[in-house]
Amino acid sequence: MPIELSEERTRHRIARRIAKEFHDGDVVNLGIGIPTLVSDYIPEDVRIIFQTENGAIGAGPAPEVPDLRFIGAGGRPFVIMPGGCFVASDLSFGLIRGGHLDATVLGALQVSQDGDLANWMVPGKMVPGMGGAMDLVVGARRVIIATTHTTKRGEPKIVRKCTLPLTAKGVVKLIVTEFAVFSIEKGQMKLLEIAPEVTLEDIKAMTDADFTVAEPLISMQGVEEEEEEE
Amino acid sequence: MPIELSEERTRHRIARRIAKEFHDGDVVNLGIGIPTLVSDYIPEDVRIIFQTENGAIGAGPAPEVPDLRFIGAGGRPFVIMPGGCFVASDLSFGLIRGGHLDATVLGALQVSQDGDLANWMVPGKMVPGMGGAMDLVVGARRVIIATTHTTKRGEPKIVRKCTLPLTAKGVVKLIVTEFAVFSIEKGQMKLLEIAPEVTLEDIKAMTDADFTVAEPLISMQGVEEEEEEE
Amino acid sequence: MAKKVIKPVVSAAEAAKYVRPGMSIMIGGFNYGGIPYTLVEALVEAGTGDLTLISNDTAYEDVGHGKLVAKGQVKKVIASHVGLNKKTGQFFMEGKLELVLYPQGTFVECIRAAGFGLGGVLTPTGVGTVVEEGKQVIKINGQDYLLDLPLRADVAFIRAYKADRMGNLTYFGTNRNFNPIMATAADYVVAEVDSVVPIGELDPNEVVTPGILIDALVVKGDNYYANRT
Amino acid sequence: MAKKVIKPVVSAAEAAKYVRPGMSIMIGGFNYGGIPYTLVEALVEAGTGDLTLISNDTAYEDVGHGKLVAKGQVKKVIASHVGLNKKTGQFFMEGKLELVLYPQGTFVECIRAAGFGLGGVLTPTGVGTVVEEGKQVIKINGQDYLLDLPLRADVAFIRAYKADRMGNLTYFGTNRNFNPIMATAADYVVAEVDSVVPIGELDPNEVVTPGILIDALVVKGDNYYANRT
Repeated sequence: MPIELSEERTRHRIARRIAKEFHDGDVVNLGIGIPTLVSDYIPEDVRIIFQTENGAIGAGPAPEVPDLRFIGAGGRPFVIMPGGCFVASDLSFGLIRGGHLDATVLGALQVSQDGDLANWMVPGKMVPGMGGAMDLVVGARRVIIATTHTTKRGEPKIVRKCTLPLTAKGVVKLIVTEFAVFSIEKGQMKLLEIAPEVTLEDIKAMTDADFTVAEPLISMQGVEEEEEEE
Repeated sequence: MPIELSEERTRHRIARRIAKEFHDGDVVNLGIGIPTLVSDYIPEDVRIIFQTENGAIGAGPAPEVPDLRFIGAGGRPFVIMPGGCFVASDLSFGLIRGGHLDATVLGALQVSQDGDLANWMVPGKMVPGMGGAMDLVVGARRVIIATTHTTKRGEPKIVRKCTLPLTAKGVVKLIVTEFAVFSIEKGQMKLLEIAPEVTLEDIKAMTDADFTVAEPLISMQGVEEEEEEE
Repeated sequence: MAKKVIKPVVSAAEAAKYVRPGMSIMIGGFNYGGIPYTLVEALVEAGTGDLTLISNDTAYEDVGHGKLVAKGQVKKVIASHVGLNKKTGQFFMEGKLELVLYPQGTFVECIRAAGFGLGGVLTPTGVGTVVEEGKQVIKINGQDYLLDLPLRADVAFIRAYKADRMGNLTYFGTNRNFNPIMATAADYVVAEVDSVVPIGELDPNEVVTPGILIDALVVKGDNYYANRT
Repeated sequence: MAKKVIKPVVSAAEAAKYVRPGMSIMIGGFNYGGIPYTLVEALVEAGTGDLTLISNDTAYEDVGHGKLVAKGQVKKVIASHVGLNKKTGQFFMEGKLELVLYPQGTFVECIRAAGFGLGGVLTPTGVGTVVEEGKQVIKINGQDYLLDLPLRADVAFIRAYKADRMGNLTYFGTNRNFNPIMATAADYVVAEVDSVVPIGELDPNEVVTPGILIDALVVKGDNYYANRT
């Protein structure tokens, strides 16, 4: 792969693109890492309710003075939004498992072409635990994966079949990388958008999976805003 | 059976005797009918917390002005005691099923010598539904039955084996009638107390069950208070 | 798909239109308490029929959703106790009404299972009784448990105390009962409340039902019981 | 058997004595939030060992109950995420610590099942993953669910906001998390609170945990994190 974007640009491009997926009123849980950045790119006229699995509904931005009594799942303080509320963990996961979340955005180690997700465990390494991830991907109506297209060593992360231990089977609906956007419907992956730096051939080369190509295949949304900024 | 007490005396005798079973701090659910009367006989130095399955913890006496926003399971208004609180039905039954109630007091159609209880359904008659009874008798640490010794037609209600559909198996720990008090431990029924109007032979005649007799067999507690009053 | 952030405050008559013939409807309440009387009255007036009613009880024949039964709008009742409404028993005996009875703790837990995305409920309640009939019995650590399945509805009519425009709810007294649980287990949830307060007025620590579960709000009317509960 | 009506307000050191070597202990909290820091500190000082710790996470090695792990007081951890405490991973890798990991939603539901008298939990979470290993899979309406068993403890140390002397509790912010559920599932429950108010001061509609579940109260000390949470 000749093309390589800076880590900063990669992260923000993915977050910006995912932010376009939401509709007014959506209840969304953002995982740690790139997903956290998504909240920075929500259009002003779209009101998203951010849920954190430790019990906040309506989590807002970081406060000026940190208060550890209001923290997100990553441990970072936030301000509760007007009309927000706090619930205990059983109800929090009831909302998650019961289909009351419109979407969850999470990172991935691997995603398979039929929507299997591996994002919690690398065999041989110390296992930190799955936390709320397994519940989130099983329960949220829409699972959106935010991930670099390949590993740092250039290995495909979008694969025919996951080799790493699964978080869940057949749950992923959308994959957004710095170079492409794929949907997965009924076990069938489709390339929807492609970044300006790459060709369809490039995508094929760095994706170890079968996918169809949308017609028309459009340029990845949001990248033009990026150019404007810089 | 030559002896027959007035309905009023029967009901109050049973309630008064059961009230002696409680200890300071006990959390108790009282069923409708005779069990409701039990609260009138709790000694002043014993603080009982009355729970109602529709979500009150710390239900008190009837208010001067009825308010339907505070009602017991029988639909009757009460005053919430200081330090009381309200919970939703899932937690209310969690408390019941989870062993957080010290006792429940319920009526019976039949009780068997090994603690089976039938108190919700007479075949052929319209079934009103079991309400919370099945959960209460399975969950409370101690199930106390308040019942007349026989039916109005003189048939035994304490039997070898219930012929009516069960509410639960092997749950009853104490039976209090107007004439006797029986305990049931490890499937073995024992006569503990006997009313002054009857002999052991009378009890045997109106009880269709095997039971051992406590030594000493004492006179039913509370009956003497009754005499004093009248 | 998402519910509205700012909940519409509608009339009871309007809310009753969400209920169409043949639907299943959960209605909160226990005996007199916590019934969404104004909503129920509107549904009685609308005359919508062929309903499956999921409610702890069927109230009294002339009170609350007891009237739905008495007027013949209900084809099936799923409840824990129906003894106070004579019409429920009568119609059942006459074969005009299907009736499914649950132990009350199982009933609420089955609703919660539906709302919380669980596959069912494993309860010791009812083991060795007729309630066991037709149910899977699962032995866990030597004890038997009944497997009861989740209970879901098309619409839920619930009763709360205060709401803000984002649909957050608090409850009052024994009116709470099944209402917070039913709010989790229906496709469309309407809450009847004493009052709708501005956003930010409810303490976020005191909210019991998060607004994300609610579709619409109705302010209680001057129905006899609505006024008293 | 009954718990006291008026709860004793004890020192953290005194409460720590209820925990004896070999016991299982639930500790509330999620990351920094809602840990009963004062109670945990007292348990660290008491040095009680051989514990089974049931907690969502093991905090950080120098924070809260993370110290119990770091000091070697814990023989077994049951949790959903332990990645932030390096000692947990290290001791596990060295074979010094037994570790059982649950998906977080399953974890809390298993605790609730114990406290609510249910036989287990039927969840779709973890189906088709390593979490399935050793667990019964039950098919309900064509979908697979894992059967997870109840989780109970000898003692629970929880963190609440206000208490009255009857043990009724309210919570504040994201400190709530697992605390109200753990209050239901242990033989002996101690709540660390910001303040103890007179009976009657808490609105009965705003109480989250009924006092009948609580054995003793501890007022938070001036621990660094206790002061900040």
